[in-house]
Amino acid sequence: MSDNILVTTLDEALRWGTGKSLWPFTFGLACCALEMMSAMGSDYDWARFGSDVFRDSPRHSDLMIVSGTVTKKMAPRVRRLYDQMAFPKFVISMGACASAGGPYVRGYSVVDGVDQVVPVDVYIYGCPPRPESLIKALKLLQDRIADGKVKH
Amino acid sequence: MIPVESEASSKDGVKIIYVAKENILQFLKEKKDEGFDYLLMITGIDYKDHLEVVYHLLSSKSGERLVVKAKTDGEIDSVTSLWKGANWHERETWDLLGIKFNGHPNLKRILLAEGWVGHPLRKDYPMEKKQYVNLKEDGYDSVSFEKKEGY
Amino acid sequence: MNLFFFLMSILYGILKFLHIDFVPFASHGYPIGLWIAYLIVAVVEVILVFALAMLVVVILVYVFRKYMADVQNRIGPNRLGPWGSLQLIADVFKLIQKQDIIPTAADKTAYRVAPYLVFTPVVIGFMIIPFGNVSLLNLMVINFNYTILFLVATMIISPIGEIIGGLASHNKYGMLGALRAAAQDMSYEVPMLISLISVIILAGSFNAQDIVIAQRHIPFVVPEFLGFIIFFLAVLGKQVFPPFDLPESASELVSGYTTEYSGMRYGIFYMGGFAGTALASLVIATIYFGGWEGPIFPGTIWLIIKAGVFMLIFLLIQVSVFRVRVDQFLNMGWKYLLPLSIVNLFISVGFALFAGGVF
Amino acid sequence: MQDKIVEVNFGPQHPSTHGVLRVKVKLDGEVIVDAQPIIGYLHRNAEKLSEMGYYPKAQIYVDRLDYAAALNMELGFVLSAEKLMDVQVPDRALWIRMMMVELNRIASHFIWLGTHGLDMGMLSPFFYCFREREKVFRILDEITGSRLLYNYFAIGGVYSDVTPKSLEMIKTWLSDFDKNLTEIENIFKKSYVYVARTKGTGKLGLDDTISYGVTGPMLRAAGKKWDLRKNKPYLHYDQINFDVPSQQAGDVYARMLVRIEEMHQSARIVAQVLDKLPAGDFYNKKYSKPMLVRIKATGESYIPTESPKGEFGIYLVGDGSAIPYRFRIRSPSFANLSAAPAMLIGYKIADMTATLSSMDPVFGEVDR
Repeated sequence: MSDNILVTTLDEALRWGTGKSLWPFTFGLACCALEMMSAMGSDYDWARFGSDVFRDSPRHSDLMIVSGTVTKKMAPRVRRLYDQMAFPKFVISMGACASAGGPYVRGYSVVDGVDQVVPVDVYIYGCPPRPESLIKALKLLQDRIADGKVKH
Repeated sequence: MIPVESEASSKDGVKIIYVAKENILQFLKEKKDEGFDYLLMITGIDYKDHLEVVYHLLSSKSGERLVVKAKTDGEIDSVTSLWKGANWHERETWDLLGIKFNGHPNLKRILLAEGWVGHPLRKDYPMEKKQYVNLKEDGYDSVSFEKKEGY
Repeated sequence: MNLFFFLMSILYGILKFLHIDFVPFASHGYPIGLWIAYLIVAVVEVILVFALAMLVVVILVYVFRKYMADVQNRIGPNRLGPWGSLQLIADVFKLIQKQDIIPTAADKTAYRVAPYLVFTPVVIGFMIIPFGNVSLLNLMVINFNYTILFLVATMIISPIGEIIGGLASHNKYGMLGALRAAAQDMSYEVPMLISLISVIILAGSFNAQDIVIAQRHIPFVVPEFLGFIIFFLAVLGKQVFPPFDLPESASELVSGYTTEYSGMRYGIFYMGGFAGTALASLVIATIYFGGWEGPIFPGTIWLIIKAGVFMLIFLLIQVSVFRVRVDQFLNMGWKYLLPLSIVNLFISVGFALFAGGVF
Repeated sequence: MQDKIVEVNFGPQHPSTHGVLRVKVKLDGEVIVDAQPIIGYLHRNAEKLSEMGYYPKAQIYVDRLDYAAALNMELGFVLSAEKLMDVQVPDRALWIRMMMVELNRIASHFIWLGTHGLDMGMLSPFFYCFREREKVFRILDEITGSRLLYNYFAIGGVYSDVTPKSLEMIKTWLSDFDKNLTEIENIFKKSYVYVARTKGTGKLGLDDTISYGVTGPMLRAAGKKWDLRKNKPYLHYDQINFDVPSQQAGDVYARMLVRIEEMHQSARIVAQVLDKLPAGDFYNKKYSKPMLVRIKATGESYIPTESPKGEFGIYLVGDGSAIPYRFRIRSPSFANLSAAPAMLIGYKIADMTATLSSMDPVFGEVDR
């Protein structure tokens, strides 16, 4: 995309900007949060894709990575944090727990899938997913935004 | 001396002492004075016809361990006056097993949301009945049995 | 952005009206046509300075990201453009289309104005820096006898923007951040001003250009080393820069006064921070390291080199220090920096009295 | 006067609460006058689910308790279950377990050190720690096939043997581990700001420590030389030389020193295990997985182990069936965190982040 930025329309340029600069929200829930931090770390370094600015306030961030189990008690808070983010905003559901409840799905206090609470753009499988998977998901999301397939 | 109802031994060789539930506070106080200064955990077991409260003690001088058990039908004296750490353990036991600790300063749910129905570690807790937590306007939780706004 | 240009033009008009002279064409009693010409030139100059400030910010953000990544054994942004240099463009493209959330509980006007209050003074500050001296033309937008005072006045405004932003957003973290900003501002402004006064005494002028010219033999950092240290620390504190980034400390107060800001308003805060760093480096280079004075190369290059070194030092500090606690920070300001700055003032007076001819 | 007190909620999402802790703080200016931790945002019903399946099945939930040190959690479970089910373990498996547990302890402490630096306002140590942690993870990945949650210890041994390649990896890693760690710890120890901020912060006296049931590095930092690996050796810790670090002050700085020294000692243990690793089976052939789910157990057992956060053990009660009747997790972070108000009240907000991170709570374990 970066080669023909000057000749594309404004709309595409804006989409390009949105996609290539996804500032993630520092939002760790459970085990997957550690793998999310590993993806930040020196070895995986997803700052390469423009996501190096981890923001602490939901208002500043574009990308919420639901990293871990969403419990019944936490679910309304996740929703509230999602509501606090400014459009355009995207959600990656990281790992089995966030996507479908994972090993805890039979329990009494776990939401079986964060998509009941917030709209999800990309799901990642794995328990926990390796950092490579998270980077793959980020790339996938970037490409989809650039193609205009994600509307928020 | 507080009478001991019966004694047993666990698989790892720790003595288990059964005490009547009325005497539990006195008995633990005695044991604390004897050197069992650590309260590692308080937990409960649901034996369907009765509940049991289990106290794990540790003496940090000798490294000796002791398990104290008391049979109860849902109520027992709180030991928060002996150990500050008992506070959360008792709250958790109340939360998950529904054992009421008399004299506890703040016996509220700790792990589950306020207003949750039932005590999930009881053997007769209905697992198929799903409960949902919602956030009220003032920031507190409310629990309902059907999905509401936000889900 | 329109509001910004509008404010700048008005400000410039006021300056003109008060007969604060405009350098290349200083004269009195000019006709109305010339006045309009001045205004046009002024607007062009403002735009140029604004572009310069933005350019510096862009470069600084890029260097900062890459430098930080390098220190942390990472690569840093490298996908967009050569070596990731287009990353900030993408960020800006994203920020301008982000939803601009204004909390219902916020004080709306103050909330809207606060980011500009942080960013505008920094750009105005850029106008006071003498960027060089090419034959007859001074590369300096505003030049009158009291430019240093004017600079100080502008530097005082940006913390006020932070305070207003924090309080107006009606958020507890924002409020705490604003309170911290206020305390920090008060306790570090005084030592900064006093060490600045020492420089003024040595140079014998309130004019930035005169101060630079006064350093043609020896830069002021030599006689004023203590003052330089104090000024450096105070600027660090005033620009909310690590280790003194208490008002927006991430691990304590989420984001402090910027917590509720989203989109470009937050972006302005973000860039204002970097522009402030650039301005601080330029000011330090100007008043302590001889500004554009230097052999062989043109003056502008010397200034860029000197300021660049300080920008790198600021970045180095950012990646290699722990954050100071509030009470320690204020203690340092009141118990050490303030007395030391007064001592430094006496030293400077001594220099000025007994060795005034040297400078 | 009432107006001066502001109530602030830190969390459940806050950059420095290490997960989903929520601390309800009452502030008088910058000073904390009341702090109540509120937990339960990651309550994943591990105990209930473990009581619903066979004994080996519970291991996936145990794994996810302290996800920063999953092998330590597994160790507590398999030891307790083996005692309850009378399962013998071959010698080699015990030594392998010991090595793996210490490796994982180092990884866990690296996470703590990195995030601690982050909470103190410096970004770089986080990256250095994660770089070093990745080196440990590559070894664990080679042996267990997984990065974070391993499911590696089995009742009756371990699931796979250590390969010669992995032993080589450990040796090369050990050769410069101490040097790398010293580099990182000097960032902390030699920083004037860090020392000034942490000395005397978040103090918890020995009496309070014991009364709250606090264990692990926090107890050792408060002046008691208490380590279950020494005081009540399990596995083969009695055949190995290592020191138990302890400090007197009981503040954040002391905890930092204790944890860092523990990492050095863990590396020492790993080096000794490499020398002493005996040949033989790594798994008790009598107990394959289909066998294990048939074992019926009675009685109760609780084997305490020294996890990176403190005393960890699982209290198992069997009722004569193949399913645990009561499965109670003694989690150190839960007890440690209950002491938080005593460490927070009277200090400043900035101290709160330092203190909370020095407790090293992991919420999978606190909320279970």
